[in-house]
Amino acid sequence: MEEQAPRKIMFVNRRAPHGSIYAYEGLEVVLIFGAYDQEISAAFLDDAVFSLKKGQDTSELGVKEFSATFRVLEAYGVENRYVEKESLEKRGLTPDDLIVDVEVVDGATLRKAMGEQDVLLPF
Amino acid sequence: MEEQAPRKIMFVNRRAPHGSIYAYEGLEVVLIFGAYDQEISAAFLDDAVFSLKKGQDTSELGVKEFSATFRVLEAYGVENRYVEKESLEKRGLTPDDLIVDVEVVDGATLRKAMGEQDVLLPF
Amino acid sequence: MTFGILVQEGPYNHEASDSAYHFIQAALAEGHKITGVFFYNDGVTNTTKLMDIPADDRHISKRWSELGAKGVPLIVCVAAAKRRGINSDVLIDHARIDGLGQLSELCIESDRLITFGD
Amino acid sequence: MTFGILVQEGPYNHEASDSAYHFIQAALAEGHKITGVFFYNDGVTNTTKLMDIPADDRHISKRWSELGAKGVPLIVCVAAAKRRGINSDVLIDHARIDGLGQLSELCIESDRLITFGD
Amino acid sequence: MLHIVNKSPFSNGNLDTCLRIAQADDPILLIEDGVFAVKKGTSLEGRMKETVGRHPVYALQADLKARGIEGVVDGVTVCDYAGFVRLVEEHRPHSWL
Amino acid sequence: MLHIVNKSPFSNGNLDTCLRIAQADDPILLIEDGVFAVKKGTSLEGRMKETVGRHPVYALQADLKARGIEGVVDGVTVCDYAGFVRLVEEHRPHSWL
Repeated sequence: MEEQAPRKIMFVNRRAPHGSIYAYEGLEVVLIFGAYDQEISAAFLDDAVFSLKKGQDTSELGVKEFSATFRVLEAYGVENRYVEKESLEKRGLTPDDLIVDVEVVDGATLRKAMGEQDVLLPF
Repeated sequence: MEEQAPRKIMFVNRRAPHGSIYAYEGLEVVLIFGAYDQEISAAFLDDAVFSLKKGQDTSELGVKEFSATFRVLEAYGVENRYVEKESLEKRGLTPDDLIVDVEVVDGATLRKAMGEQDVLLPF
Repeated sequence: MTFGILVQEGPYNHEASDSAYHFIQAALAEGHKITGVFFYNDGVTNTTKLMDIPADDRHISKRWSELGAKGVPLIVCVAAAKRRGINSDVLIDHARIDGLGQLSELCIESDRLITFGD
Repeated sequence: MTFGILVQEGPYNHEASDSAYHFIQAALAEGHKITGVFFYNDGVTNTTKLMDIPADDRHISKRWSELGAKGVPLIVCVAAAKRRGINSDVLIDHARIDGLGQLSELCIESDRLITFGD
Repeated sequence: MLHIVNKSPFSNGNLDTCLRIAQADDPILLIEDGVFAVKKGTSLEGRMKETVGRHPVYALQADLKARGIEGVVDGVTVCDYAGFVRLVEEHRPHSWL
Repeated sequence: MLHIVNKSPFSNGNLDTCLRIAQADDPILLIEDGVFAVKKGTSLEGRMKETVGRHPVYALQADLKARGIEGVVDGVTVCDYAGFVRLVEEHRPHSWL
């Protein structure tokens, strides 16, 4: 039986953290997928760039603070981590404000990476 | 015991019909409130103006078509029915496109009416 | 002062339920009275006792039930609840399922009515 | 061709669940195979059998169950379900509660994976 | 790839992001409240005409009819669910949610 | 009246509608994802500075902290839930959802 080539799967994160659960439950999916030996990427654009912001303190909201978990993306096999440039700039953020090392890309580069995927999952 | 003056309650409708349930479940509230002898108003702005559009046919979607129910707002004691002018114009609609007689008002007039309410309910 | 609360969204998926809870706690701490919390739209799903939540997270339906035990009326719209599979078998303690007329009563009786939603 | 389906929103409140259902019906009619429907986020609330729906409206969870009876795998994420009070006591027939790994399997096995949400 | 948008462009930025990221000739499918984008005579008509010049644009008939939208911007293709399925057969989809 | 906005102005039009309808001096309270509007240094900063000149603007501290937002546009008042309650005491609220 032929071994199937690994699939390219990209998580396209667009939602802000805390206001809704998508960022958190999306991250839970990424961590599970890491165990399946596929080629996983994660893109952050629009308000999802705030998910990566340093200095989040949810103690007063009484909800889990999960931004630190984004630090382990690389360890979980998420090799490509893209942040869209325009999303970052509009929100007055720079790569230094972010909790993980990411590749800042323009929209065309992101589109190209999206086009190479087998599956795109929006969160 | 002193009789309380009727309360002024306005339904501020902003969501499109069919894409989410707010327009429908909001209408269910209006119809119930009609029985309570309060001063009920309904405002339609942003995508909620589409709730009043003539010619909706949901047969292919397989969901209930409830726009006709808006026709009975007056009978249910909803005396003031406002549609915001800019919302209508942006969407290429005129009062003739609408299923009910409404008062087309500008934002300032709507704000004034909102300011006179005891309760504002968003749907 | 008396406050009525309308919750339009379910727990966990949106922050609305948390915001409503924190607002109520602060209002009670300031000496105000909550005339009632009315759960409508997806908000009815706040009131299922079947939630099974990890120990390190807040248990939203338990939190509501505790507020109900302290005397805050928790009212779940019957029509919205039927649509979403919430009935008396799964309802948390100290909440009741009732008609939309109860929301009208809240609007009439409360000095302020505030809505939390998506 | 084989299609995997991800449903992220609950029934009635958003159109996502209806769109997914109509897409699946059309795909089956065109001769395609559905590898599975994975319910995640608020999507898990599609699968409660406690819905009590007026006769003049579609019964969304019954509709899913019928699709399951025809052999379309219906998979409900256990973590998301626990958070929202969906467990095996209230689960519709022909659906199963399982882990997120099943979504990964769908992504790997299906020619196309399409998401319906808010 | 196929871009799917299900939100009203009058209240939500999903279509803006889609158009910012999509490359020329990528097909765009509007469903649910997304179909408001292709209504004739709105403030977005000029923008949608440009979009039709750059992308094949489809709108789902069931959603248009449900919302009482008859006239659509010239060049937009109205399709049914079977057409939706065929688009997904031909292209890997992304839903801009 | 008090205007409450809980959505990000970068992805959603609720703040736009609120600002279109609100009259001068109406207080505006930003909560949940609405607090992104008052972050310093965003593309909206100019607009929010104008807004602060026209309206008392409040932002909820718990939501700012949760999102790691430290610098807010000059003139914005950061308040806690007790402050939120006091605003609702003083004004009838409307939530722009």
